[in-house]
Amino acid sequence: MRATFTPEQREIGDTVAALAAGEKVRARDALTGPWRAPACDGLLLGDFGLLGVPEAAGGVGSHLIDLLVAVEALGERLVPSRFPAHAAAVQLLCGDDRPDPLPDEVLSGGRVLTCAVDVPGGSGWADAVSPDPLVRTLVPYAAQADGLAVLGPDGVWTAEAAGFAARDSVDPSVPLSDVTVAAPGRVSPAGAGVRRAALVVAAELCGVAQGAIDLAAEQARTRRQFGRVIGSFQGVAFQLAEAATARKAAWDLTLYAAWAVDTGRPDAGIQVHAAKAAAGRAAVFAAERCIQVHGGMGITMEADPHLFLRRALVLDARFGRGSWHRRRAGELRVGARAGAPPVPAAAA
Amino acid sequence: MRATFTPEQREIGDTVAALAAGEKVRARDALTGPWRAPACDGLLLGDFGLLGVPEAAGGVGSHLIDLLVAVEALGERLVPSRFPAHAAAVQLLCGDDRPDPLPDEVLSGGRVLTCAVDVPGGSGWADAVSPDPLVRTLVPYAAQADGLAVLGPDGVWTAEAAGFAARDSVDPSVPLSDVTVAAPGRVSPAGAGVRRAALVVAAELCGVAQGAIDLAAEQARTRRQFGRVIGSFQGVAFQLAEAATARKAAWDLTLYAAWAVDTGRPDAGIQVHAAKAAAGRAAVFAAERCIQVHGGMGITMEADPHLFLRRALVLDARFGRGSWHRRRAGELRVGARAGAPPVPAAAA
Amino acid sequence: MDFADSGTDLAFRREVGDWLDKALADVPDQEELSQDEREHWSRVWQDRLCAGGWAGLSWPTAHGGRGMDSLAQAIFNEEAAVRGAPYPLNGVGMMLAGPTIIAHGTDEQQARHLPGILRGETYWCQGFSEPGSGSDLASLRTAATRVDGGWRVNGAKIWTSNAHNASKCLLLARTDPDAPKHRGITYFLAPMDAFTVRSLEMINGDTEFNEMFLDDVFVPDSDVLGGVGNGWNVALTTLAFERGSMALNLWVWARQAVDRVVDLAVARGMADDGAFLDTVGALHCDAEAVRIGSMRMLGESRAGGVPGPETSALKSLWAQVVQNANRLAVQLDEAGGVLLDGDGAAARMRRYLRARAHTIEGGTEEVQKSILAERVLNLPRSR
Amino acid sequence: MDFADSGTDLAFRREVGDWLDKALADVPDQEELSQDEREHWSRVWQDRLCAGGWAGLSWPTAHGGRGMDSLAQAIFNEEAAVRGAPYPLNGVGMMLAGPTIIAHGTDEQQARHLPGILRGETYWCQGFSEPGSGSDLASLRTAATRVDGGWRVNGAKIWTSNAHNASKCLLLARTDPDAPKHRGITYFLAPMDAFTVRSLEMINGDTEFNEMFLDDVFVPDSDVLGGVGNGWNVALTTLAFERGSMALNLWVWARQAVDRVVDLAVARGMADDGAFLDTVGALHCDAEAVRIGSMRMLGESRAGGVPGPETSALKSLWAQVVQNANRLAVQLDEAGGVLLDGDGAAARMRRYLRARAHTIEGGTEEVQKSILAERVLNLPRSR
Repeated sequence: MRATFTPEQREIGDTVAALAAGEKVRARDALTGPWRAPACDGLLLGDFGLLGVPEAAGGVGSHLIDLLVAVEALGERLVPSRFPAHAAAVQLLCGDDRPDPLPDEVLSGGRVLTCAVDVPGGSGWADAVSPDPLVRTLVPYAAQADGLAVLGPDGVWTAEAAGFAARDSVDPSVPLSDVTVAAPGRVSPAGAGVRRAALVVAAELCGVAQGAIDLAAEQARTRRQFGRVIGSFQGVAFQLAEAATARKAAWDLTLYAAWAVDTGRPDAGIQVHAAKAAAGRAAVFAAERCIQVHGGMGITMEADPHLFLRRALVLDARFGRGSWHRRRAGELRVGARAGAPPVPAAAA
Repeated sequence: MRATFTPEQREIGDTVAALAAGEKVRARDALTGPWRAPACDGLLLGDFGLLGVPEAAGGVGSHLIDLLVAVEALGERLVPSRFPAHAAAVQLLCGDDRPDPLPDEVLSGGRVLTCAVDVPGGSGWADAVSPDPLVRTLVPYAAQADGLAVLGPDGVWTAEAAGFAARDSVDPSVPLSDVTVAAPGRVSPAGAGVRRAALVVAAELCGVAQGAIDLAAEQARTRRQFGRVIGSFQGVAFQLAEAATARKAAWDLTLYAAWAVDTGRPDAGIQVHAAKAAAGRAAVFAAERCIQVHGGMGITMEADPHLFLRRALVLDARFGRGSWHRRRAGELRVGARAGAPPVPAAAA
Repeated sequence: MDFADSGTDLAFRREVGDWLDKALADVPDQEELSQDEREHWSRVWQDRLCAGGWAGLSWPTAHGGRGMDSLAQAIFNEEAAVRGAPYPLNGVGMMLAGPTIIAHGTDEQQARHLPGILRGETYWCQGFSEPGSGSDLASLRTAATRVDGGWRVNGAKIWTSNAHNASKCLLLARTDPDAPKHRGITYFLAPMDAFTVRSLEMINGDTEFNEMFLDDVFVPDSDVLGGVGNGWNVALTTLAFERGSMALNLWVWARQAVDRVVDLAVARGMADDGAFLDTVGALHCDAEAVRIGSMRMLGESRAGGVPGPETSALKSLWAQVVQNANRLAVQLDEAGGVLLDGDGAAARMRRYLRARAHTIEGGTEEVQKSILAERVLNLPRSR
Repeated sequence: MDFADSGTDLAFRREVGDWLDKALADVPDQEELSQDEREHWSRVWQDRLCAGGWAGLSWPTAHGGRGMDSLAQAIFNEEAAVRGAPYPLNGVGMMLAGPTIIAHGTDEQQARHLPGILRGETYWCQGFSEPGSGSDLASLRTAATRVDGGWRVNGAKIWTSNAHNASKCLLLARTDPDAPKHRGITYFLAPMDAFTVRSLEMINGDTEFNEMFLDDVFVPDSDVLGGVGNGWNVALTTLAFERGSMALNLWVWARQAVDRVVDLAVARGMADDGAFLDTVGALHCDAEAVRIGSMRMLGESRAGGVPGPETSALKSLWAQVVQNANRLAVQLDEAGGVLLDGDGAAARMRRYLRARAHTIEGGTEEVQKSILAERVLNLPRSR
């Protein structure tokens, strides 16, 4: 057991964090204008496209965690890049039983994909039958992508949008659409693909949580009230400690779930649900606390905390809502105990 | 609307608080010996027996709130008196449709009653059919009472125990028994009796919450760590502020529910559920916080915080569990909206 | 303890209800309107209140009011809130400026300022908060320096509701920089002609608050209220009226927030889930506790007390229940509430985002807890 | 990042498991036992560990240990915890005293103290906490004054596990009352012959903790560890070992607490309720986060780091999940868990009450949050 990041993973994190920090196109820009591709968008799609792609799918042995580290770093800065949606689409197509590699143009970022997973009226990827089995909702960057990775009851397939309707997203830096896809010619078994893709969303949520905490801590270190910086009040400091604890839990769950999926562990399913649920909760909580710590400024459009909340809400809603994943984790945990041996005695 | 205590109610509260403060027999005594009647037991049973008893039941026009104020004061000091259980039994027999007054010996405290309401295996007063319709559990002071007020599906009746089995109560100052009662000769409609009685339990819970908060605040004002009294740390102070807020909410709900029951308001049912649920939650929360604020001493038998937790747990479990009451409040609230007009627009 | 309307109260409640039903007949559902349209109706509503004689409901008759007590005002507010009436555009004038001027003003000031409020001619705003002094109000730094015949004021104010409609401002400024921070403050009834007002966009898109910049603004001596250096005391009066005005209408919002989330769950077929029912049970408890606590607060203050620190418990409970109900509504919404063009989704998101401010405005959650700790629990100061 | 056992680790895990299965074959379910019986089995278990050569598992071979690393120790602890093994009665000796003496002791001290631990002859306890200094450990007031050949110690210690079984104490005392509070402390390896030990009854009826009273207790110079006045530094070493020893067995308790409440709900027919499922989902997340976080902590410290302040997040999560699961078990129990003679009810209540201490012992919840605020978030000190 070596539960530490590899040097390569640290380097990926540092590299993407530096890209994100230097990026000039911000999530805020989409509040007042249409979405624009950030400068790093092409670089990410082109140079990082093999991260997390299994060899069977055309990868070079990169672990899923490698990809999550990159996505987390983008989330911290709310970079409005298509890369996370594209990477999730790639992962969705990377299920265990994939018969052949993904096309080069996808892996090289020449053809940008996005995910079409969530069904109108549903909460998760298996809890509702769409009235129209070829309609998906909450599809990010649909107008800015070249194709879709679609999840259906029988598996996954790649499609172009037969039609789409742009929706009004609470986070305009992640344009969302309802999409109608053509009926698939061939459907591949989803296998672990849906789990892999869900973890990409979880990783971005962990990044959003971290970014909100960092922003809140900066405010707490500098804002003065009653003659002291407000971070010296436990009433403020402890809120952020709770947010940091929730974020750490979510990130650890996400990393472990990725390892469990990558290595085909039998508990991979419940761990993915746990990760997505915990990451959504941590991000929304951190963003709400970030607003609170900013006081009056926190509820203004001109301060940044609400940008974290918007992104957190959208990601929590996508790829199965957080509340659905939590319920599923509970159901699976209960199911696992049916017929299980009794808990051995422990002294406490 | 004069939503204030009457002078009489203030006087009742002060009188009982003084009795409680002067009482030498404490809840703690029952940790090391059998339950003993506190000195004030007889006085309470004798002199306060008409509190809250409607005129139709032989009372003199005292409001239910008069009784609750007295019981709350006993709860604050954890006085191990039979009075609250007796008073609840009297209230249980005081439903709207009571055809004749209660016997003088009951109202004068000469014959001490207790309540037999909770059904083994159930959570609330209507959610389970006992395998034996004449068995009740969680009956307080059964061995120390002269008779029982019993609640059944068809109404209430007075009975003597045909048999009882003393149970091992987590709060030995409230001995609990399983009781088998004789089949009733005559059953009176319960009417509002069960609601009235439940509020007696809620009022004692509010007292327990207040007592735990007072004890915790005293500790927070005197214990020093890191060169300051710990109450000056918001991490400590805010816990107690939350407990005080929850306790105030529970007490306000209890008082209002009593008024609603006394005046036959249509919302009396949901308000009683709300009061019992909120009071149980407030008391357990306050007692847990009281332990926490006491640090290491809080987890020792020799400090008092655990006594509040024990009482809170027993009262929360009795007369329908807090969790059952909360669920019922939710169900009734949802039911009330079925077919209700839409919420009018408000600007916020 | 009696929570029922007296016969008189009931008759008044009916009178109010009848008037409101008629006066609101042509007023559309405010939830569906844009900010501009809501502001239009707020102005219309203010005019109707003034015309109907409700503006000075609890002002003494000597000052042109109807001389009724705080309960009558509360009944009026409650009945209006239950019906979803617009905010009156001059709430600050009716509820804060008028009563404060009546309490601390000279005859001349009363004669000059009060009639305009009753007639709906003069709109007021409250210039207390500053960018640097949020929770720590008394640390305000807007400075008034003595000049001939009055004061020259420089500084900035923030979180000013309705500043863009107001012509008069309840202005706090520091007139003695050397005095202890609560002593050097003076309270002005300032004309706003020379103020620069900039609207602040909130995270839900509304612009109900403003910043105000004061650059050598002249305020005459005749507009000092309650004496130079006595501003903190006068401000406490205003703040007490502000707390009092919360009574018996805050709870309406809490109840409506809970009802809305229940309606949504019923409509979406999710209302029979155990987790939802438990949550509604808890929300019901908190929302009702706000209502009952408000009645008790009003009862205590009518019995001669002043609203005590328990007010902070109500504020705190209220903020939580509204925040929790509004968050749950978004979570239960189709697509997690993030698609704003869905049926009712924009309004639900607007309410959720707006409610984030409830633990900040009117005294932050942290300040409310500090007040409870210090004044209810007698703990030492923690700030 | 790899969470799998290596081949070597896996082989070791199997070796440990085989040994444990045999060694535990006659050990009854500890949950069902009285405190006395549990203590009996703790002593038996300690003897078996010593006889089996597990007592110095991660001690260097030069000191009689097996020279394995912290991962091996963690694997052993985990496998033992999963099987519900008793606590070894000399955990303080094996996990804290031995490693601290190896780190700071002289050759003479090592030769004198270490073999007794490995052979199961000398039991140790930890005399750090005092009645007046709970979270503020460095404010301790037990005083050691210089006398001929050593020190005379007066004071009181509290929360000492196993003091009634121990003959040696890791004792902190103030040797220089005039020095700054972290400077004037010395660390002693004190013989306990002259200590007065009084057991403390906990709220769940157990007596796992003690008070110790020191009345002119003599400690020779040869039992000063790490130098006079250097006690705080030595204590930090012990505390780091204490944190490290939590790794990979705390999570087992959390998982078992969650499994127990699930089993109870299944048995009571309540496991399909939506509210229960949501709660279990949340408990699963927290319990698994403790497990995974523990692995990462161990991984970081094996990679050359020291367990960082994130440890506080794990401690905090762990305490919460165990408290919440144990409270829920009581609430789901028949009769709300308050009838202790019900099937399994006494054990459930004992666990619930015991868990209240989890946010107090080993650094209170408030201290953990302060550490996170100061050292992870770089906020200023708030205490």
